[in-house]
Amino acid sequence: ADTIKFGVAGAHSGDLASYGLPTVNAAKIVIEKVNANGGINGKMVELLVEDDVCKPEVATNTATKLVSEGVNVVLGHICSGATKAALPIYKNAGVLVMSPSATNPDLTQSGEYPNFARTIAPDDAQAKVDVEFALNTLGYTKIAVVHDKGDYGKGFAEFAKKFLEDSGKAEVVLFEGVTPGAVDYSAIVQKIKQSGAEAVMFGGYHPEASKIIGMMRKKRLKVDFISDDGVKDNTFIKVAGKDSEGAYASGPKDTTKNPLSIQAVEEHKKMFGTDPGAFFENAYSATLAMLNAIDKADSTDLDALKKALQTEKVDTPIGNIYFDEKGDAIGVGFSVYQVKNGEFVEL
Amino acid sequence: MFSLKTLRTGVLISLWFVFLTFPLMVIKVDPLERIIQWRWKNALLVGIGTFLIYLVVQYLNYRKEHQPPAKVEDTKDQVSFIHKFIADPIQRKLLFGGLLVIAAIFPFVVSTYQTNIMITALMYVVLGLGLNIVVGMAGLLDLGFVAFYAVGAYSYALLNHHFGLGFWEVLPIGGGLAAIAGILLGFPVLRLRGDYLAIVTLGFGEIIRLVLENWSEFSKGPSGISNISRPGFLGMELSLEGSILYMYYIMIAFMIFTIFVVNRLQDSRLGRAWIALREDEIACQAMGIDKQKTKLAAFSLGAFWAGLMGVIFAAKTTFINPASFTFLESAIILSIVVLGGMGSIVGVIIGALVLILLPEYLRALSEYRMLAFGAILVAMMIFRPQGMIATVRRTYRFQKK
Amino acid sequence: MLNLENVQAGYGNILALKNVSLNIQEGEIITLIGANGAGKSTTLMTISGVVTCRSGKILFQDKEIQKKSSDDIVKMGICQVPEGRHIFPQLTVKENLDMGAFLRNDKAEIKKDMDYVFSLFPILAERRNQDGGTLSGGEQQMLAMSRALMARPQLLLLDEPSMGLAPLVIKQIFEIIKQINKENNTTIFLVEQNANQALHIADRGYVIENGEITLTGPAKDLLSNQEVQKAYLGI
Amino acid sequence: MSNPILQVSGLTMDFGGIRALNKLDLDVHAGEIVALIGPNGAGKTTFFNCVTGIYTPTAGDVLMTRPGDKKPISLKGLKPNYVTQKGLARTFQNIRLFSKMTVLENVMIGRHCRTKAFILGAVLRNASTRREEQQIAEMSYSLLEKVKLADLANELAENLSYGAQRRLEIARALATEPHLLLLDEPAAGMNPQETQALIELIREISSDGQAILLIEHDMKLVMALSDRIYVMDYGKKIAEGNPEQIRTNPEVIKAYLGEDVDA
Amino acid sequence: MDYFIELFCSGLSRGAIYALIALGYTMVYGIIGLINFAHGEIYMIGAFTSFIVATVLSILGFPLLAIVALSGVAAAVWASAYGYTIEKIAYKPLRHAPRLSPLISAIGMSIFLQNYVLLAQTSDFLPFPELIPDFEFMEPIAHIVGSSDIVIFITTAVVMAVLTYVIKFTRIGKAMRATAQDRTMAMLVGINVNNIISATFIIGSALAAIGGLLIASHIGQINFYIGFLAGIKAFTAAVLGGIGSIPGAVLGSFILGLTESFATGYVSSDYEDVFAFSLLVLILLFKPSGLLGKAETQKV
Ligand SMILES: Nc1ncnc2c1ncn2[C@@H]1O[C@H](COP(=O)(O)OP(=O)(O)OP(=O)(O)O)[C@@H](O)[C@H]1O
Ligand SMILES: Nc1ncnc2c1ncn2[C@@H]1O[C@H](COP(=O)(O)OP(=O)(O)OP(=O)(O)O)[C@@H](O)[C@H]1O
Ligand SMILES: CC(C)C[C@H](N)C(=O)O
Ligand SMILES: [Mg+2]
Ligand SMILES: [Mg+2]
Repeated sequence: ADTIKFGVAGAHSGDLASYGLPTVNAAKIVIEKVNANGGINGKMVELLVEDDVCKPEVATNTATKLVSEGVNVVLGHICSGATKAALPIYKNAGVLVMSPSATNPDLTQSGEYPNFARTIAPDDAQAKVDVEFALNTLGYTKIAVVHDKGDYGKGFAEFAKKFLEDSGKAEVVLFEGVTPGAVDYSAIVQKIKQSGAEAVMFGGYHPEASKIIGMMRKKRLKVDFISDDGVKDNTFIKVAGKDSEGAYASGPKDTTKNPLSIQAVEEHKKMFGTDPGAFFENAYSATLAMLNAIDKADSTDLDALKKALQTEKVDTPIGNIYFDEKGDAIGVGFSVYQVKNGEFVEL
Repeated sequence: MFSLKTLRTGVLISLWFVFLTFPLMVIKVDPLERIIQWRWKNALLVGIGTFLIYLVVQYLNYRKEHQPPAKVEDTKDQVSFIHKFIADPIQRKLLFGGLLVIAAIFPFVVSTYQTNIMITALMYVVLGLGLNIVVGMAGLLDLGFVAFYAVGAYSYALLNHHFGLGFWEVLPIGGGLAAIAGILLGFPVLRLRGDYLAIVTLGFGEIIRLVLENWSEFSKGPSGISNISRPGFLGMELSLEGSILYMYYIMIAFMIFTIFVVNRLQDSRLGRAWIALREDEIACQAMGIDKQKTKLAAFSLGAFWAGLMGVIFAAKTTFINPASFTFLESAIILSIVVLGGMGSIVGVIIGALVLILLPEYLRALSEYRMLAFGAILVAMMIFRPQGMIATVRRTYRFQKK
Repeated sequence: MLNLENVQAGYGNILALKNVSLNIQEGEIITLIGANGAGKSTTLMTISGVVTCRSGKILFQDKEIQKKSSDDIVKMGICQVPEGRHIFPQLTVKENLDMGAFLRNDKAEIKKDMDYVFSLFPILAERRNQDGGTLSGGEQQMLAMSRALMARPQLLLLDEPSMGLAPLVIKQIFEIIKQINKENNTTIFLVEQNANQALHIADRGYVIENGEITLTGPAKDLLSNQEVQKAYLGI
Repeated sequence: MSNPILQVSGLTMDFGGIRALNKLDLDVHAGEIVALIGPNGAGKTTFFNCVTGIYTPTAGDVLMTRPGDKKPISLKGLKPNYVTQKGLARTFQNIRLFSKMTVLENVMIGRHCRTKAFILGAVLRNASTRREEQQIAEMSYSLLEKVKLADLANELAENLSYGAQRRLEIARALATEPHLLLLDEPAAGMNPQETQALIELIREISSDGQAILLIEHDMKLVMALSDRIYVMDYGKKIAEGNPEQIRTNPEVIKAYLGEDVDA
Repeated sequence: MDYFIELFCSGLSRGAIYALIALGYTMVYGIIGLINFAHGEIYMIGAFTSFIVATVLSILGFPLLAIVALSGVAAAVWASAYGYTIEKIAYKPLRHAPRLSPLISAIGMSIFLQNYVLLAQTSDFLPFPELIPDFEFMEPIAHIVGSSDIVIFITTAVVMAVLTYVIKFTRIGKAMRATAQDRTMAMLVGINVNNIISATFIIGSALAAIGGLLIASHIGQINFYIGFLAGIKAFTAAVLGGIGSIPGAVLGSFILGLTESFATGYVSSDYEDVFAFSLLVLILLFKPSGLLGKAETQKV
């Protein structure tokens, strides 16, 4: 082939589009830059963007379509469910898939998907970081665990609950899911209050997080809020405003100060006129990592690419990373942030 | 052709749309950076676009009005052309034979991707035919059809996961469980009419989905069930292409079976009772028809097909989670039935092919895909309010005595 | 007062009125008779603008009305008691009557008219707070008639007003028709299966067959016309 | 004398404050044509609705004795479809046909309660189902011949003229093989000629041994057909007798017929 | 007991939110018998419009009161314009079509509008400016009910009263009821049915827009998808209360809100919707035409 076919798959329409579209933008930015510099090993990179609406059944069609178009590597999919459904098809065709956002632990840990890698920490890893922080640094003994019933949020929450209970240091006083998109969360907030929790640990994304924290502050409930990297997003601070002050969220290390990260955000603003959305940096990094691997391996063969991913470190907005043999990124140190004066500050 | 007056109206309409879309299309704000972006170009685009669309519509109307007025019989013929065509046994055999041959060689002339989406389309044909029993024939507006689909899919996924049961073993179980679910839903809601029924079925669909989502111990919750086995062929494990091919033929067989059954039902004592029930419940009862039994039969049969397709669905994607069974799915299946032509088998088939293949072929439009899909849905309804193919009732011949 | 010139109208592919021309003078009672499905109701609906007039002209007081919307036609003073009664099922009897007077503003006069129709049909007065939909067939027919009277039309189109009524009431209905024609100078266009009685009170009549006017003349002539007698009077 | 086919006693029906039926007694014997007349709103249709299970009467009883039965069975409170199954069929004052079905299919629906095939039969189309279908179609067709609609068998019901629709309702009701046929204003909306044809049709049905109870405002039809007439007003029976007695009954004349009846 | 009261108030405020959308819904629903799936999108568009206008005005430095008033008016105007246009494009041509055809058209419209806003604006969540400030006198009970709850509650009550009055006693209200029950006859008594239907859409859409503004300000965020769930809930509430009944829509909304709130509080929010829908089924079993809906009077 005279071009490298770079697929991007994820939710680009429907209710989850806001998680998928930033990924497309990230790929566009990076690839435009790469092509402007003469491509990779003399080959131009061609972008193939396909929507899967985050539905497994559509994802299989999307994957078959990409494969039949001869895709070499795929950035995506966005949701773990869709990813799981699509992976066997890519595996069959020997295509490397790297997701910026699919966090289900099984994807890497089960060993079923050798062609998969990701630039985001799995649910359990994050839960561990958050739980340790809550217990050891903050010293809480009563924690309410709340999630958004989604794949990611509930996965995170279940691990958090397990780790909390296993630690024997704290009691999970509440474990419940809220309905995403519901117009009002005051009942669950009253329940949190009633439970006597000292902190809420939330698994899910920033829209729900900001609604819950907003409602807690409205109800004059002053308990701490600890969450995951679905929440560690500037949109959270924008939407929740002053209510977000003091909230904790885990995420990859100090990305905001990383020059690459600052640069990526600037590029997005230049090209699209807006701030980037969720998982933009993960997607940007994944694109860099995959292109780097192709460059170093000088091939798009799956085994060669995997080897390159595991050996060649690459500088990305989320840090200097490489991948373990299961596909999880190494070097994405995780830390906990707190919102201070309208900014996430690493603790 | 375009008089000054039409042009003036066109300009006015364009201006109206410019006004209408003004805040959303032209202004974009960033509340934190406190930036206002004025995208005047969009207003211009909307104006010109509307005007062009208006001209096209006018032109089409003009053509329609100035065509030599179709003779009364002519138009009637057109409506049921397909039905007329297949009414003749020889033509019918030819047509079906031809279609069968095309269906058989289809996967060998197109890519795996095309075959794959054709499988999906065929699944929706069967789903549409199933819902057609409930909505098209019996006239019960069901907005929660997807619940039965979910029952089938989870039956296979869970039985396969926990007990290693195979596709063919679970197929009847999945269908049966869905049918039972149909009866369970049917019982309490028999008294409800029209939109009251619609909302309860919608609720039922949501309840099933929410239970699957929340009852993690049972269904693995939102993270779903993966690695569901594909159907084995004589005990062999098939390659991916092989199993897609196999799946395709299974679906062809299924579709033929479904058409066969639904066709027979339509012209049976039960089928007539359904249609009568749809037309007038009171008269129906006065004719001695047991309303409850007849409705339950419709519900459970419709659900049965959905259950079967659920099993196939799980086997095809090898992964399922509750996100696949949302209200939108029910809405799409319902659209298939209505768009195709309520109660018409041919109509439902065409409706399913159009509605499922359309978004796939609209992929070229990338982010405008769903926008176009919505617009086309509206346009098709306006263009063919009765659905694409009208139903025809069976005619009988008798010797004059 | 009302002129139909070569009117064509229909439903979808069916052309129900092929070529209808007729005229009605102010103050007359005109009846239109014809077999089932001949196009009588369609004629009335076309005059009222509910069925679109595909070609030809309809003139009311020398103004073309075939392109006007139904409500404008009603505003000009043409009112109809449609076939099948069309009672608003969930409005009470009184509200149904109020709807008849929808375009009027003279409260006092409306009150008077309401008392008047109640005196015509006392059973309606008894049922005034009952939902229209639960009335008996004949009661609904009376209500439909009363509702049209509430509009005080200049031209009243009546589609089978005697259907489903008791013999005593039928007589009364025809009396009322004559009476409003005389007292209010309301012009009446009457469609009836009961051709005999209709022709007895009418000034002139038209016969419609398969969407075309085939015969017209003074009511007395039609009554004695042999073909009419055979086909419509059951003699 | 044997038990009457239909024996109604003390039938009462209240709608909120309105007593639409007030302790009504009525019976119909085999082979009879009985008419039920009365002013508008007297409660005639309500009477039909109570008998056929569409309303549940407030009080009173509805008994039916089928030919061959020793003891009467009560129809009170039965659902409409069971009433029909027991052998009581009706037509409606406001025509209620299945408008999107063909004329023949409308009649075939009437056969529903006398046949059995269900899902399995429909799908397998085994010999007995085929036989049953054949019989349904043939019997329905012969009923259409009886009501002179055979030529229109494959038309949609909604395309029929008014008079034809009324006749179709009768054929549909007959298809349920009733012991007693209830007709609610069968001649409404018909012209004199059609009414005449209807009179003959009803005679013919009656001469097949069918008992008939009818509601009608067309006195010509009532007087020509009825063996006996019940007259009701305000939910009560005010007179009962043969046509001659009724025609001359001053109370009936005052409440219903008017002075100079031309029937 | 405190907890009970807290949950009760939560339920009421949630109910009031549903009611604000359901009122417009039930009007449109009542008059053309259409489950107008695009109503939720009108609500969303109303919220978006008020978001844009309010932000522009606040950047230009207008005072809060002016911002609230102007963005409210703008939202109502544009939402009405959308409602009006949608009816003309997607529903009016289908007046004589089979009952389900407009339903599909509505679903198509809803998909179209969502993606239209997604493309014209953004897929992201946006912070909605706080248009309802915290009132000081509310401070002592702020932990139970907030200022925006009260404003929404009062708005709902006022709107319900006004609408009930309009429908029961005014000319246009009577015309609406007549049109809803028998369109042909409505024409024959001199009602301009097209205008009445348009008017209904305009009023319903304006209400949705007011709802959009208040609710978005209460929640503090919007995106293109907020109309969907809100629409479904409003639909449920409207049916629960009885189709076409104004007080019914409000009652239905409160019952729905309270059920969800108590289900969350005493059982688990995992199943709040399951409880809500189960209650719906239960109520409809005993009242097949909703709580305040008139039983279908169909005389045979
Ligand atoms: N809504 C409709 N759709 C289609 N065809 C119709 C419709 N209404 C009437 N027709 C047809 O138009 C023709 C004329 O019907 P119309 O109702 O005007 O007859 P009519 O003279 O009033 O008969 P009747 O005495 O039965 O009332 C008939 O052939 C009828 O089948
Ligand atoms: N569901 C109901 N609710 C309230 N009142 C009712 C209901 N049904 C009938 N009625 C009243 O009961 C009375 C009897 O009605 P019914 O229909 O039996 O009269 P009818 O004798 O058939 O009259 P017609 O000859 O006009 O058809 C009427 O006054 C009617 O208003
Ligand atoms: C975009 C999100 C819904 C993806 C989520 N992190 C997942 O694993 O599925
Ligand atoms: Mg007529
Ligand atoms: Mg009656």
